[in-house]
Amino acid sequence: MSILLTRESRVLVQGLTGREGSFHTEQMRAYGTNVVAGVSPGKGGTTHLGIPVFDTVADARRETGADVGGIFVPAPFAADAIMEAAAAGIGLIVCITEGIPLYDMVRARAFVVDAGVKLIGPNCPGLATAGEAKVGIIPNHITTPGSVGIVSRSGTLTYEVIQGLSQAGVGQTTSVGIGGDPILGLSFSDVLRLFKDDPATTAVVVIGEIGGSDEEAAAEQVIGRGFGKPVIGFISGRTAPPGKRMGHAGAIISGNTGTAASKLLALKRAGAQVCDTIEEVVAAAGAALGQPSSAAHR
Amino acid sequence: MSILLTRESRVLVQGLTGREGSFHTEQMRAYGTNVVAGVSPGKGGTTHLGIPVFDTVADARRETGADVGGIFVPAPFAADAIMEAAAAGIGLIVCITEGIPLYDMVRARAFVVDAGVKLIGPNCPGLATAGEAKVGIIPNHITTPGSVGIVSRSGTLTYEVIQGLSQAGVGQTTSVGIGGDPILGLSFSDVLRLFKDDPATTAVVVIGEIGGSDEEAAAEQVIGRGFGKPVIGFISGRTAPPGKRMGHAGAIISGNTGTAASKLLALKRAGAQVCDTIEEVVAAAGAALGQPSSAAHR
Amino acid sequence: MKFLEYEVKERFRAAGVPVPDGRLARTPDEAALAAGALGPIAVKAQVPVGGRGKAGGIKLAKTAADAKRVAGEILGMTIKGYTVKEVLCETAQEITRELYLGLTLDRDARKPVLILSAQGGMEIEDVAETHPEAIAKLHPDPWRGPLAFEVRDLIFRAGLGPLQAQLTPLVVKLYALARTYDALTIEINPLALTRDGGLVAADGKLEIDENAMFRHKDLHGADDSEEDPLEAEAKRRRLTYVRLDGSIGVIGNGAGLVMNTLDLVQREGGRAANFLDIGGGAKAEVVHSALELLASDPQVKGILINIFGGITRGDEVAHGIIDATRDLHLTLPLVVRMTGTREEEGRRLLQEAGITPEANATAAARRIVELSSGPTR
Amino acid sequence: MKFLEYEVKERFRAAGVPVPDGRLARTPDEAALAAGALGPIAVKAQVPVGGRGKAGGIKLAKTAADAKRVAGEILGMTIKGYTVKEVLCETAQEITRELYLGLTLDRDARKPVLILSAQGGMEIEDVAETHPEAIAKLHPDPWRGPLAFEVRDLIFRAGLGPLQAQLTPLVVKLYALARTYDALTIEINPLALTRDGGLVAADGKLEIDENAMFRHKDLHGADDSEEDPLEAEAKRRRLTYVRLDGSIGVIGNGAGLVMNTLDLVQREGGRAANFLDIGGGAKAEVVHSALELLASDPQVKGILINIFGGITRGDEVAHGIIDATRDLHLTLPLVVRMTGTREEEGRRLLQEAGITPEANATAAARRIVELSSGPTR
Repeated sequence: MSILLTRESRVLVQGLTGREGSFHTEQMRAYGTNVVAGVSPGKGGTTHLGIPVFDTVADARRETGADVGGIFVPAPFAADAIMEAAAAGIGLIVCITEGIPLYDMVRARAFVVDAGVKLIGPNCPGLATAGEAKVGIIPNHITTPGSVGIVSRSGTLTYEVIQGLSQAGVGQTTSVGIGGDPILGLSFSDVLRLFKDDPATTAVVVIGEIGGSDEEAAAEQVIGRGFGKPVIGFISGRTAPPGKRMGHAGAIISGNTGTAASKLLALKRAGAQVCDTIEEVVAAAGAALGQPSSAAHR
Repeated sequence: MSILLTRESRVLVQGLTGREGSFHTEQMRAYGTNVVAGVSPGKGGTTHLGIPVFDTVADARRETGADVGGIFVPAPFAADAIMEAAAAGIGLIVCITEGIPLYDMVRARAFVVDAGVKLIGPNCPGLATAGEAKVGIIPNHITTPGSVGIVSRSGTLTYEVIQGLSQAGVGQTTSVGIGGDPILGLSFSDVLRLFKDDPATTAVVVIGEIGGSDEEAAAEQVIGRGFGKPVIGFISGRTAPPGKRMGHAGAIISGNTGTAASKLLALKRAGAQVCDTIEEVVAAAGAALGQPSSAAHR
Repeated sequence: MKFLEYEVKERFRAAGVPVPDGRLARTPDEAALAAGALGPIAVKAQVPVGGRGKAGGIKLAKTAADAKRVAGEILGMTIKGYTVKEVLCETAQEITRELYLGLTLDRDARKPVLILSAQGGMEIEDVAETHPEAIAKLHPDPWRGPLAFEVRDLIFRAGLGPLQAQLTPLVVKLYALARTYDALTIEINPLALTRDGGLVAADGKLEIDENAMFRHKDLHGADDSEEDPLEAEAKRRRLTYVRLDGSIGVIGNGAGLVMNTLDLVQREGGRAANFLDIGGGAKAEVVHSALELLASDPQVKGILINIFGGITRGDEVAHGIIDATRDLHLTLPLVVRMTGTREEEGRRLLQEAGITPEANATAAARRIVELSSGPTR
Repeated sequence: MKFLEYEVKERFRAAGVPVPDGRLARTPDEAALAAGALGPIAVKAQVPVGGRGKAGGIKLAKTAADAKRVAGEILGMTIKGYTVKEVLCETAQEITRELYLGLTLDRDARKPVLILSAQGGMEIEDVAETHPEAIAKLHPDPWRGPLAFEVRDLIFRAGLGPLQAQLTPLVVKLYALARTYDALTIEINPLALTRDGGLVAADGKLEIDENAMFRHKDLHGADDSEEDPLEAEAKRRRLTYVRLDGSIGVIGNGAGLVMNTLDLVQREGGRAANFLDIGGGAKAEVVHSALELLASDPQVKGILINIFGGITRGDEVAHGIIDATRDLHLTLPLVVRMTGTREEEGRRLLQEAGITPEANATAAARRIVELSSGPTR
């Protein structure tokens, strides 16, 4: 009925007792997410927001059967938190933390790959399966259940699309913000493969940005090879000058790689419908589902 | 017809152009071993003893199809040589080198395990499949083809047993010196499992020594669980005092572990015939093959 | 964080990477003294940008008098906006061959990559286009680092087999340096083969991951504040700011959203003066500070604020905008688009202050382009 | 290679492992000065063996006069054969709890193991027997080392959760020290929890892998030459020698073979005076040196040489034996068993020199026991 996350998912929060962890855990629960445990080393045995707190992820998993983890710990400790979750067998790890050092993340990623578990992020808004559950910081009130999947590198632009779709009456299955860092867990390709196999998702919106070549890889290796569902693509940063880092460590055009033109071309060649604005994206998604395109404008 | 090594094995020698490498490669060839390549970084493209020399193991393997490697490089470079062979996909690595630092070897061992290849040694005499091929330094003239397998931690004591058997008319399939260091590749258990599955081997001699608990592990996990062939066991160091390191870094009795008594008891319990002297070992092996036991004495 | 050549070489030397003998000089007389001590020297401008040689920032001096003269020429010159305040005086090398050795992030492989090239002395990107066969790469395992046999293989693949014995430890040391300093980029270019057969780092580059600065509190990088005072000021204010060449100041939250806002401005016929991301959860003070920065830019003819509140709260943003317009006596055209968390409160506050928020980003972009129309170039 | 407590603590301090303030004293007056500077101190004999406390090698001193007196008592005393030449004078600690933290090789796991115990101050082997539940172990991945979350888990398993924030970096530092020094064993025992809540290494042990000494050429360990001059002399001669308590000197090639020779001697009713392995490929000089060493031992009443030549050549060994018997005017009973590479040449040389080799090891052992019969104790 969606990908990665459902209302049955048993969610654990690393860094639950911190300011960000507390705030967003309350938001997640308000959304309907089944938060079963928190981890804060040294606070094992206590409860926070009525949630049992454990010293280690292994303890938390053993006691509560948690299978999805959200990470809200500060950057210097976040790579360790990711590896702890992976070592404990948490199947889906969502790391919201921004500013993790490159070498920490390179090692954590290799660790996660070795452990055979899934990582979303870091430096991402997380994911939401509309009307069921969310892990991360996507605003609660903007989602609407439906049949469009979203995968995006940008946080706020993801919100734009979700809100635009919802306001146009176009609901979503799962919205996944994969994050803007150069070293990431799941890639566009990984998430698109999941959408491809999800019967509830009937169209997918891909929100890319300049930098790297993940959008091109996804276009060539997934969308262009019999994806079987309409894909609507959008790339931000068309007017960004080369060599200037646009906020995200990942958003930089180096030489001839990472340009919006190359990404848009790859998406087009793969059969995706590429759009110039978020409004067009919304309209195209509505049209793909057979709704009158005017419904996509407010 | 044997384990690990046959006359078809294509052997590569790392450190071929060194003094030890040259000498023992000539011995190996004299024994009949198919030495197809040498590796000496910087000497690629030359030949030595008529054998083509390569800069890297990967080159050598690609060009010659080498599948077994013998390592005769000095201790400071030996762990790297082991890893190079493992990374290049050499299926059986035999490391003769003595004196490899502990941490180097701990890492190299983990690397070899990850690569899924076999390592014999280090600090070992290597192995010989009687009448077919040898990799290492077991003296050429003492082996005789036959049906007894030998696995031993000691080098010279292995020679004693091989010579004793040969002189008593008892031939061998493969003799394997697994080495005396605390961090090793193949263990007694590993080699015994191979002998168990080798139809040509009808009895096995196990030459252990004080230190560690590999002999106990092999007795309990392999010999005692339906090994199906006679096993003759011998342990050296019965009179060694606790706490004194007997040459090998491995040969030390610490507290209650690693004593000859514990090893002999474990072998006995597992159904092995334990012997007090090499002469008894020879006699027992002869008897196990149905030869008159007097033949085991000269 | 970037470093000047002499700072990089100090670190190379400490790590056992061979560098030429050298002394830093801040005056022509100091350069003359260096030449007296070292013999023939190269006098090299210390600026945190490439292309010094072409710009006349590197000159040879055989004698102390020569050194004084050329140092006098180089000190004080401006190279790509940087004034030369120091020169590095180095023993002149008899170079027979120039190689390249460096480490950078390979985004597609999601790992750092060691790059060795038999063609050094130029930008590695150019070598990659003109002589791809001269470049060999190694992606070390993130936990194991480059193993000796992998490094030898790299060297043989680069066609540098005869230098293997010297190069192997150098590559291992460079990687260790990269790890020690959390280097995004570390380069020895050129890595010079000298007449006596030795290898020496003739020039070096080091850039440290800003995210890892908590591990390197003792480090102070080169003063790479561009001559552009706005970028320097933005850095002091800890704002994520990039200077562009248009006339419309843009503020937003989130890199993707801000980039998209730039695109929308251009689509509507305008050009942005900057990229400015206030990040997630920004307080009123940050919005205030961002507006103050843009208001100080004479190039800016109008300001567009685009906020989609997730962690960021609409009321906080509104307070920042209202306070700033008042405090700064802001008269420039200002267009605000605001949605998301505490949208209602924020919109109400703005309307009470006489600012009518636009309904969506496209409309906002169109409006600011209309309001600030006027040629910037 | 082993180190004295004060040498270990110098390395702990350099690595950021907290240790008490301390000064080394070689005279009672120096100890008095230390007490003057530090206040109440513990005066600790510096010898490379355990059990100092029981032997009276550690005493408290409140005043300078006390310190002078107890240092006078400790300096010059003999502990397990070692004469005390130095004392470490350390600020006396108010210890509320003693823990154990160490690293050693776990042979069965084929990896080093970190051991943390809530019960410190005694030998960890004893704790393992009496309070196994107080011990927690961690086998770090050889490439990754101990990761922070694994270390926290270790601490929680040892029941030391409340100390987690302090202990985690300490464990990581200890492992880094072990790697830096190629430590076979490294220990903080006791790791003391002081009244003010801090952790301090009250005593420390470090033993370095001899095989890794090529990486540590700058290190000089404790002078652990036992009072037994033979073991010291063997070390100087680079012979693998272990002193035993019998009367028959044994020389052989290969650890297993030599151990087996000791066993055979005992089986035949004798007792070996030593273990001496000349290793593989020994030249005549090594054999000569080994014989010289044993001949200098008054306890030795006869010598048995057992050689199975693989790399080792019979003729080389024979030359060594013949030269040594001549040079040393050796009159002790000597039995040689020799087989393997160049067996014929070796046997011929020996026979020409009047030495008849035995046919096999058992016969050789029997023969030397017969020849050297006579009580040694």
